[in-house]
Amino acid sequence: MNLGITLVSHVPEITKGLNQLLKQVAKDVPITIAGGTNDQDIGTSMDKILQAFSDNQTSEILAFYDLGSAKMNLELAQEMTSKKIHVYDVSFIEGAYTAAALVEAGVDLSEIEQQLEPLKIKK
Amino acid sequence: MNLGITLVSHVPEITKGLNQLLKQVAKDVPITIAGGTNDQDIGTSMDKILQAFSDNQTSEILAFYDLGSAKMNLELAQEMTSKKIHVYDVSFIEGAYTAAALVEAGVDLSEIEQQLEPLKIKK
Amino acid sequence: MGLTVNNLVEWMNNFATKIEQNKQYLSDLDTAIGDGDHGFNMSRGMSAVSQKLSTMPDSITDAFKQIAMTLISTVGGASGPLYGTAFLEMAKKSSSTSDIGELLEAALTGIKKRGGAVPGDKTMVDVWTELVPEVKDHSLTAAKIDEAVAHTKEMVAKKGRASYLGERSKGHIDPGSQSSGYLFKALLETEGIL
Amino acid sequence: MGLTVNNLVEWMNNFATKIEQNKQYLSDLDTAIGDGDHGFNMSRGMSAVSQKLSTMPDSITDAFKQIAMTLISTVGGASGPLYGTAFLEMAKKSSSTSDIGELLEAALTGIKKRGGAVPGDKTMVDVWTELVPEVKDHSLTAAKIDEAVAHTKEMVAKKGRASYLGERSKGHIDPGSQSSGYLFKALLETEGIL
Ligand SMILES: Nc1ncnc2c1ncn2[C@@H]1O[C@H](COP(=O)(O)OP(=O)(O)O)[C@@H](O)[C@H]1O
Ligand SMILES: Nc1ncnc2c1ncn2[C@@H]1O[C@H](COP(=O)(O)OP(=O)(O)O)[C@@H](O)[C@H]1O
Ligand SMILES: [Mg+2]
Ligand SMILES: [Mg+2]
Ligand SMILES: [Mg+2]
Ligand SMILES: [Mg+2]
Repeated sequence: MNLGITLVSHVPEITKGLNQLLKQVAKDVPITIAGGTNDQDIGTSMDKILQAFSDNQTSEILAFYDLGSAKMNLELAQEMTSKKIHVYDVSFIEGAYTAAALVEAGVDLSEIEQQLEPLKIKK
Repeated sequence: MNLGITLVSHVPEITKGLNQLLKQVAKDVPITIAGGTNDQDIGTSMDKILQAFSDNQTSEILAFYDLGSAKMNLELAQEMTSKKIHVYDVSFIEGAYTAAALVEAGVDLSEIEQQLEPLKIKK
Repeated sequence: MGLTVNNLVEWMNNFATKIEQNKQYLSDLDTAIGDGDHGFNMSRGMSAVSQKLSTMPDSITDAFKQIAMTLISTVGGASGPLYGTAFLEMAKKSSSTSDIGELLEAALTGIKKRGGAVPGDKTMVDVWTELVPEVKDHSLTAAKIDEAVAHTKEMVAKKGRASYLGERSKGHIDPGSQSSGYLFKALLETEGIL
Repeated sequence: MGLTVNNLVEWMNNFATKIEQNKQYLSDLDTAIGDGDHGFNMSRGMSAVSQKLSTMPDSITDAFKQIAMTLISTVGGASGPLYGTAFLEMAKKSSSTSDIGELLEAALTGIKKRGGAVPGDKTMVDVWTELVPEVKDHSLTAAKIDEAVAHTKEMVAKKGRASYLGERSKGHIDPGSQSSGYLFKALLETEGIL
């Protein structure tokens, strides 16, 4: 796999649960998660996101997030890592699920992005 | 509150985490959850959904789900309860969050449904 | 002779055996284009059904209802509500007829309504749509069942988990179609129903 | 005199005090149209900043960087990356100027880029957009700050959590605008910077 996935949510349990859901259909895809604040409260953490990027075995990562404020920390982390990060404004669970299934199937990035297109929403 | 919310996910942790996220903005909204199969595996359970409907203090419920197969169990449960259930084909987390915030603000159903409209996706 | 409680139970036990024997294969099919659990789901469901039917039901209607509720409660995946709805519709229909063709037709209508799939979407609906008319025409054969299942291979999934793969779902048999194939095979093998 | 490490630290400590005194009010504003944590978020962030600045930084640039990184790491909500970006941009800009108007202008550009909000979206961008020109014109007053904050009351939120409420976000002051008001008040009260 040359593509990995990072999941960012305000709630630690959501990222853990979503990781389980994705692992079912994408057991070989490197998935790393960043849920909650540094104190495990509800919120997001740039540090945790950066850690999730660096823990991911790949150097090109598809990133998904739940609510708008997570995106800001994601983009801050994106500016601070040397890895290639793609952030998608799509339905969080459904988008991450779609991407994971397609990465597992060996589909290339442009085709994945095409399939994510209809899942775009205002976030 | 005369409107409640039921969350249905394939993974117990996702419903628990999402419940936490919604409670932050909708502390007075009755939210009940049905996550995973009867054996706590990944999947959904009509029995759990029916239980979540009956545990909900309200008799009119907005229901949200993650992936397509959850919808079938939701609709089976819908046919078996006497409560009024509205099932939405919207982005799971973002849709449930939007609805919860609006129910908490006392917005009526038609206006809520209008705001959910742009969050509709193929599921 | 037609459908009786006895041969209905025999049909289900035969179906349960086929599922048991092929559960790894069904899950492997599901691994290719889904989440890899279809065989385990169906095996959990059908062994519960066999267990349930070990106490002989009072009537055909009663039997169908028990099968339906057991599948709905134990399967866990999409196939649970789908097969469950199929048997629930057969239970309803069985109050007015015991003709297996009519019963299966009601089941198919239920499956389509429950899942929203149409023929060509690469789901069990495809197999049922091809085979129910064969049952009604008394022309069902093992070869036709195999063919109907094989037809799903070249389809692109539009419903269910496989639909997330888009074009990539091509080239694999749909797992729910394969398990439905076993249901029809078991029916064919049960003397007296068709 | 202009901006120095000393008066910058004084400004921040004054801001931290205002946040501390008003944290419940800020969270109450956020309860009406958000998740009720803005005061607690900012209080966590600004007490960490005060703590950090208790060791005097070597330079203005260094101070801005420390403030930024501390806010980014401790706030937890949307206001973390937003204020963090503001101070990060001031850090960058401070290598070429120590003019507070120019620094705040760079900060505003950063906030807009980070959050994608434009004036009228009922976010802190509204307060900054009204007040940065006042700083540049040396015409900032407490009354103008209060007015800028109050202006957000009648707006409909287009960004941030309040935007999920649509029209219902009207009639409440935006919490991030209120905390930004405190930042500008603290600036106004710190002698020598403006
Ligand atoms: N919407 C649908 N309509 C009809 N059949 C469907 C639908 N969704 C899934 N299926 C059938 O269910 C099968 C998958 O069942 P299973 O693996 O047990 O459930 P899950 O996909 O939830 O893990 C598919 O192969 C397909 O035949
Ligand atoms: N996209 C954005 N652009 C500019 N400001 C924003 C944006 N989103 C939120 N804000 C500001 O952040 C404030 C909320 O901060 P806070 O409550 O700490 O974060 P959260 O909403 O994540 O809980 C809002 O009142 C608003 O002023
Ligand atoms: Mg499956
Ligand atoms: Mg499954
Ligand atoms: Mg908040
Ligand atoms: Mg928050």
